[in-house]
Amino acid sequence: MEKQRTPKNIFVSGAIAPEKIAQSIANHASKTDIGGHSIFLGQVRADVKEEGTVQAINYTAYEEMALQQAFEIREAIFAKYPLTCMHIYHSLGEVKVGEICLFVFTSSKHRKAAMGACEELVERIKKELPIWGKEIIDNENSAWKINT
Amino acid sequence: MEKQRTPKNIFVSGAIAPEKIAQSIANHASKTDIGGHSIFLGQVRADVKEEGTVQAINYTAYEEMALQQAFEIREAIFAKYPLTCMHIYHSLGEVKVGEICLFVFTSSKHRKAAMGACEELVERIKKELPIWGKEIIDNENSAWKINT
Amino acid sequence: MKILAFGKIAEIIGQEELQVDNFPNTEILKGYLYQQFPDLQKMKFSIAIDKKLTSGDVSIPMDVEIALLPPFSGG
Amino acid sequence: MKILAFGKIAEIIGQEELQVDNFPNTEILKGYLYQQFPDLQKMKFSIAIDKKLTSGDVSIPMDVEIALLPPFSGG
Repeated sequence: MEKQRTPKNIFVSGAIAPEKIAQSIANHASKTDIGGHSIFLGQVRADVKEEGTVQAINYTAYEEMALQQAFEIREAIFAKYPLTCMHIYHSLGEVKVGEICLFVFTSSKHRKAAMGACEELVERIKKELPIWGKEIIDNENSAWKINT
Repeated sequence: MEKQRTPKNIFVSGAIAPEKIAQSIANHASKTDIGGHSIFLGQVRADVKEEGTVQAINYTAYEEMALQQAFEIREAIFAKYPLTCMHIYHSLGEVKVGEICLFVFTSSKHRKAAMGACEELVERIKKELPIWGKEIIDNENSAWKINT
Repeated sequence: MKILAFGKIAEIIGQEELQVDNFPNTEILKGYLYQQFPDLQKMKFSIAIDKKLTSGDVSIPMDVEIALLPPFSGG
Repeated sequence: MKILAFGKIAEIIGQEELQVDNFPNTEILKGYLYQQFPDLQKMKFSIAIDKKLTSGDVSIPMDVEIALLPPFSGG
């Protein structure tokens, strides 16, 4: 029987803690058909702009639309790759430089499916989810992040 | 000035704990020029063989040669991709099903370098490092692992 | 009709939600927005109707949620 | 000359280290090993000299470390 999947929350308030990532990895120890996990982490960079150096990024999203889009992406990736598990977490609110703002986690029996799916997920998340990052430089200066 | 790199130990006794992975991620928070981390984790599968189900893999290696090979692979990957950091850990000894036996971690300013380097590292580690896994089925049965 | 504004567009408009009269299609809606908020003319943005992206000029049904979306920059 | 054996080869040979007379090249070494341990004939393996993989028949210098390596299966 196919497992019926429903939209999941992907949003986390503030930075994603390394301990959360460890917990997520540990949760998969009971799934003994998994041979490989692929993880991508986005970390906030201290980019240097004309106005100064980025201190943090403040993320906002059109949440309902993002969750619906994320669900469609999940379904498409599950249909394309033989995955055991897939997890997506994205920060909302302020994430300081050096902290983690995106955590994508795929698992499969053989490594290639997990790696291919993870890479495609990251690209689609950045391109298709209605999320915006505002780079905070200081009290007076900020700039809307541009994805390349 | 180019940083002079020397061979590092990659071997860990037994399974790689999720907490070690979290610690390794946390250690990168101070490197604020990093924008993306790519991680691959190999997990021991409970494969079903003619003689029964795999319970664990016991890893052995030609350690000095493996460290020398790993060093050459590191240098080649650093030369090919604009990476900030690269870490490789492989288990020796017994790793039970569901536990982690390989941890590859690459970081870069932009995501594509980290992802490309991580994938290439995993392929080269499996193909070029003199490491052998013996699949333990029960007290009497075992089989030498074959990489595909 | 309710219009939601996000990111830089919310900053330009000065609020995250607008109540406006119904507009028959997205082209006419854009014309209204450009007139009211001239800074929007310098920006690229998409329009979503009931959380679905639109492209080109599409008609706007009654009782829908319109959203103005600057280029995405998650991750 | 010291020969290190790993993985399944160590099992076939029954030990992880062999002391043998010097052999001039890898082909003659293989002939000796096949004769002493016929089960090796059924196996694919590589020979490393001083931690470098060899391929084909190569000469064996004095005072080197020889290693017999079954197909790798790390990860």
